[in-house]
Amino acid sequence: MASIGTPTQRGCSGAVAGDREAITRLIQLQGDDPAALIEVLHQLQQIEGYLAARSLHQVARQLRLPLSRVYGVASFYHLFRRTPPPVHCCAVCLGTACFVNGALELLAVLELRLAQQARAGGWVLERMGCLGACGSGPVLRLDQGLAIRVRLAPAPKLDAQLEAIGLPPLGRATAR
Amino acid sequence: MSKPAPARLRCCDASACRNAGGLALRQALLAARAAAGLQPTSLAIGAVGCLRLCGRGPLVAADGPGGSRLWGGLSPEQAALLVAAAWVDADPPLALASPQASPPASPPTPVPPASAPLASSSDPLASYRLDLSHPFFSLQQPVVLEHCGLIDPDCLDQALAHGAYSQLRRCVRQLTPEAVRQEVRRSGLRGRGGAGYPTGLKWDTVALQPPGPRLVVANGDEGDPGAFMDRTVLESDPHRLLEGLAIAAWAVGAERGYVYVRAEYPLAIARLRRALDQISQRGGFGVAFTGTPWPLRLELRVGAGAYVCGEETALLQSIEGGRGTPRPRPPYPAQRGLGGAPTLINNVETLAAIPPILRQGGDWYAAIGAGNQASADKPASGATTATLGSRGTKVFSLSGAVVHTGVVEVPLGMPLRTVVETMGGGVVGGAPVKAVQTGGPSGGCIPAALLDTALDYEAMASLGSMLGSGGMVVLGPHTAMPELARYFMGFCVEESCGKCLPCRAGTVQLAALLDRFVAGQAEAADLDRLEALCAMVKATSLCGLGQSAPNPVLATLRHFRPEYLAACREEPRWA
Amino acid sequence: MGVITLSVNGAAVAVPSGATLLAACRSAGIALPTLCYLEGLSPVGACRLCLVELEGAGRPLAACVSEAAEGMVLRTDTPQLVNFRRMGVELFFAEGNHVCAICVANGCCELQDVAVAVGMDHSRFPYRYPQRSVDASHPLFSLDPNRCILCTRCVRACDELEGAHVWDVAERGSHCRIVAGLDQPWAEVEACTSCGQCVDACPTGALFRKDDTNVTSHPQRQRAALLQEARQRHSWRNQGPPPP
Amino acid sequence: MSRTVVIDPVTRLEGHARITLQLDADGHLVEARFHVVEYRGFEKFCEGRPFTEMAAITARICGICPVSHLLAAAKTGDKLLAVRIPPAAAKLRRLLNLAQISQSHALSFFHLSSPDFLLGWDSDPAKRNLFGLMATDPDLARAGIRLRQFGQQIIELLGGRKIHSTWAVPGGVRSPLAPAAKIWIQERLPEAKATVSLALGIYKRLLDGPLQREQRSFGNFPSLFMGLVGPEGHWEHLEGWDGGEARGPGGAGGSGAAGGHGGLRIRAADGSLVADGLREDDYASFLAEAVEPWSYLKFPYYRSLGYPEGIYRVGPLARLNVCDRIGSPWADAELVELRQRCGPVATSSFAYHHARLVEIVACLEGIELLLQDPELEDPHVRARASLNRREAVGVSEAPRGTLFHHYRVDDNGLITRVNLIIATGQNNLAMNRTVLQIAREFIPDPVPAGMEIPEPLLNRLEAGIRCFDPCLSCSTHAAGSMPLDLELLAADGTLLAQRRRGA
Repeated sequence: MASIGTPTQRGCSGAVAGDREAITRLIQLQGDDPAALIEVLHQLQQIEGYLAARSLHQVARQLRLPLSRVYGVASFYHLFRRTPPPVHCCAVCLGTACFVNGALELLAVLELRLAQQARAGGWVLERMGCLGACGSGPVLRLDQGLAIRVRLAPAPKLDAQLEAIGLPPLGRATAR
Repeated sequence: MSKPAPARLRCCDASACRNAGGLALRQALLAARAAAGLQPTSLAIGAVGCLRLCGRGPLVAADGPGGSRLWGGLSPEQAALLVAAAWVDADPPLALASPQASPPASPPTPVPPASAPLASSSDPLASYRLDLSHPFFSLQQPVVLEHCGLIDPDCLDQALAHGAYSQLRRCVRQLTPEAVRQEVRRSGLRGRGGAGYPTGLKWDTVALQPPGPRLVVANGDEGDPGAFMDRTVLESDPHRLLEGLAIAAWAVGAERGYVYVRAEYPLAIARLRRALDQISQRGGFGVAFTGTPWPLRLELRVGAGAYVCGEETALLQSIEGGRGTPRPRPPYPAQRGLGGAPTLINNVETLAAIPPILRQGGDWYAAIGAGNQASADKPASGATTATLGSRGTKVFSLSGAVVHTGVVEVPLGMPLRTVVETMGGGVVGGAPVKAVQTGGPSGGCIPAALLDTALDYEAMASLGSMLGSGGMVVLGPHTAMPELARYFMGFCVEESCGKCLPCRAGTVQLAALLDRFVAGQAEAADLDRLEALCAMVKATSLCGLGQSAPNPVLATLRHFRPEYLAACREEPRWA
Repeated sequence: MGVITLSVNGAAVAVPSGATLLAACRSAGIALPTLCYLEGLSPVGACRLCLVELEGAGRPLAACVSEAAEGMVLRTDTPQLVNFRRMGVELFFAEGNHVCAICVANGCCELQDVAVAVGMDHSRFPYRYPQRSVDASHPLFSLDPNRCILCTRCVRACDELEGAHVWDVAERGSHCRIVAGLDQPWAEVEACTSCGQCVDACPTGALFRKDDTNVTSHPQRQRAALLQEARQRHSWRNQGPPPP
Repeated sequence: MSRTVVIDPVTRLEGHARITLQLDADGHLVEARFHVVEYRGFEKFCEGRPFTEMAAITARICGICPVSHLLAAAKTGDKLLAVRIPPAAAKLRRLLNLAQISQSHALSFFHLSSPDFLLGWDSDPAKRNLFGLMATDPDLARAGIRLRQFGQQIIELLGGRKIHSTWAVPGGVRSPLAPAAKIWIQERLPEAKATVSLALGIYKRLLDGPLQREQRSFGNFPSLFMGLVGPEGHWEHLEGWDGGEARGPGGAGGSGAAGGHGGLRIRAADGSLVADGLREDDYASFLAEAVEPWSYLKFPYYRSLGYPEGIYRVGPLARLNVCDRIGSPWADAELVELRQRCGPVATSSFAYHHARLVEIVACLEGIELLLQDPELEDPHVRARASLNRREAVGVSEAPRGTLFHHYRVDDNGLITRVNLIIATGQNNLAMNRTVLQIAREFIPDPVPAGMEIPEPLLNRLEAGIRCFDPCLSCSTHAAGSMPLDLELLAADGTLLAQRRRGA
């Protein structure tokens, strides 16, 4: 069995959304078992990149669950998306170790930096619970990859570091 | 943890080292071996589980006739040197300097430039070399982690060669469930997930329920920020957990079970999946591993990002495919759990301690904590701090502002100072330790003055903290306590399931109150309000998350009250 | 069925075995406040207002979900409990937008009643003023989430009495809200039978009949118990006055 | 150097306001401004609410005329439902509005204004209030208080409470008239009539004597007047254009005049009809609202004459000026006398006081007539329907003048847009002009340098505003009590003198 959907698979939509038969099959593989709802949602998100209302409807119907129950579960867990994933995502780990090492300050810097990019439709900044990379904080997750020890530094140095790990270069408007 | 063997390079393949470039390094090592014309028979290069010093990853250990050596902070450029060093025997170890000796001279991070050692030293790997005799390693007593870092977590045969499933076989073939439970009771093992409930008693409760089906669940929803003990076990030795869970199933009469792992641990999930596949490929737990037709079936359930699912009734809801909202207890899951059946829920580390307990005996395990206490470095105070209730070892994840970050397994009862200062090397840059945060969002803060407190359940609780699941975050002088409390409260606001009022609405108000302290805009009345609301949320919340959400506030208030007072304005806002 | 005796606020009470602490308190004539509890629906212990102190127990117990046991010594009125309850009501008011003056349930609102009972005349905690919109899509009823206290009575009434399960809780923590179907306008959820059980179960003015305006709402909150009894035991307790 | 006099805050008003008097370089008074310094927010926060709640929400705008908002909101609701409400409901609503107008006018006359007339403009300001009146003429004061109580009691008997009742609902009213209530009202009517008769007698004597200067100089200028009239041109206080079946003060009036639809009528100072039979639905076509940077209160004007030439007045005097007759004997006789004193169209704002007393007579007679109508006790008082229109305008005559509620709703009946046009706003231009006129009458020209603002001047300027009995809290949005500030400003804006009266 393939690995389940995880945060690292965000945005890597393999199949065309709306492949009803693929969804039917994956639910059948779980034995049409209502208790497998979360597993089904994981796999659905892996296929479609997010949980579309139409797909949730299909899940509910096939698992014979009330619509509101399916929606309640899909919206309870932070890793389930109900909207298409952004093109690029930069997530800041806010685990304790990262916090102690300046993750909040880093987040503030990134908020300023990515404000422009978000408008351009490219990047979205997210906060994320502890990734468990506590030995190497602060940690950023950039799309699939992980950037470790992104320590706060004076602007030019930090900018260079952020650029080096794959964030878009600063636009002219934000340059001082 | 040294193990005499033919020349072998063990590459840490746990997620911390992977994140630091471990995979590329291993590829480079394989290429270097090929380039050097060596065969796998003369130099084995393999992935293993966690080598402990996560902050210095990627880590590689070499085993040879002369013993074991360890390097950290490596990059693929060092591959050829490592292959050479592993193949020939090498010099005495050097690099992991003891902080007492020369703290600021060579801070372990950032990683030193690759060119420096080549130019200056006769051993070009000298600056990467880590000292295995350093207390960080030498004071560890691996029980749960005994095979962690030695075996390839993806390889069942290696696990079997190290004795995996031998205790399960012995249990099923030779021991009655009662005999197994008795051994667990004798060990004095308590739940390692934080609550510290006696494991044997829990097993008995499930086993002694009226006849009918029972279930077992391994709780791998390790959500405390700053905690990665269970992840270490799952990524390094998944069969160890499965064996412990299977033994638990035998001991309580269950034939079905679940391993619930948080989705944020993709590597652990992949390895558990593979481990379960390996077992089913060989015919399941029954015939293949015990030689009996025992029909035990274990399944993996993956969370989806909800801290509250670490609470056992919420976890059950989640396994059943629902919202992870806790329900009132009693009835406890041991009485009524999955599908109404008695359900045993144990934390991953707890279950991973079971095979060695059965192998060595409960008395052996029980002697670990107590024995350490009797021969402690500080006998005068140690003798009074009885650890009757805290036996065996505990895995801690050490992180934050500490020099050596990583995973340590030490006997319970060890003074906190030993872990933080002797093993962890104190705060980066030689600054004094301000406090140690233990137990995550439900735990507390131990100020530097109390660092001599023993790491046991009762001593920690008496300080208003808790041993917790084992996350240990060291705080340096620049961390402001109201900010820390606000950080944890923000975490609880995010993670509250929203079912009961005090947790749903109370944490929001507490966070807002703490905001005023963080901003230096608080009034004296806010402090009263803060304490009153903390008391209310703590006493009236439905589950452990809400009940412990005020702990970081109360603990920091208890030990660092002046910081809160300093954040109060002198004049009330509406004078 | 056996009988259990216990002490509530110093008075001895006898209840059938299996009874809850709430039943024990009420049979002792003590009006323990409740919001999420509704007779006829399964209890959830979520509002934490019916907390009682049990001698020897570490923390207060929610009376609606705790079973009575022989010899228990309960207190319902300690200064600490009184304080906690009042704080709880303050938190309810601060987390939503409760404007009694314009509310359909003004005068027949259980939250209002509890506020009066615990003497809450203002909240010490700042109001959060959440942004929530009204769902008035259903031809007969409306949902105003501003007045919702997330007691989930509607969810349970719809699921347990009517079997339609139109409602459930979505999101998490302070973002929790009641949703119909896949977070759809109520009228679009075909499962709804328009039976009105949810409206009758609602303790506040969050669910109301569209005809109702300020202070005209008269929800039949005892219906849940009557219907549950009728469905499970085929026993009917008829309501209302006899015909002339 | 030019200067400005500022009165801040203006007292004995419902709301908070400030008056500035602007002088030019030669010390001549060039402008008077009545600043309403409260913020108006109701229209915004009604958005997203069910239209059925509008009555309850808008009734909470203030405690003075909740009934007027309640009725306007309920009537707008009737139109959204597209129902014609049951006859009993229409009559009960009329009863409610008559009670409201009479109690509000009683408050204005006895509590707020009569101390000036009876105790004198220059009397001790500390005693120039209702309590001073109680000391001087306890019988009159008590009668005035009881007259107001009479109106309030009717409101409570109908709606369950004196203030903020939400008894009127879209489609009708919540409950029919209780027989006991009817009896109570009938028993108290004679006393109420006696009180208003007494007050009229006193007031007319004062008009013949000490109040002549005020009658002449308090906002006496030509302008338009607007108000509702019945299908036959009767005095009307509730029904808009073809709005219902009940007509005339007691509902007994017109079903006669061919093509008579009632509606809004606008009359000029010369007596000519500027417009008649206007539909409230079309208010935007004949009314417009100007905005000035120095006040939160908008400045409505009659659109075809432009701003500020389209100045018009609403309220008791306007209603009496626009109608042909009232329709009940005593009130009609009083109307004739008022017109004899002031001409066919009374243009002095001071005559608002007189008009209020005449309207109380009309209300009491109207109540008496309604109580004789057996249909009043019909238990069918509410028409039920679902939403049938997306937009509606409701109108009623509040004590202070015409009140418009204009709602737009979405398909589910949730409010998407609200516009409220309040009587006080419509009198805004007139109030400013009144202040200027009083200032010119009572301040020496040019204003002497270093002039202190004497208390009697302050009082007269306030009294000019009080002619309109303005209620600023609903025309804006109250966030405090009701003080007034007066400032005298030089041409360059420097403050020359200031007088402030606390709440």
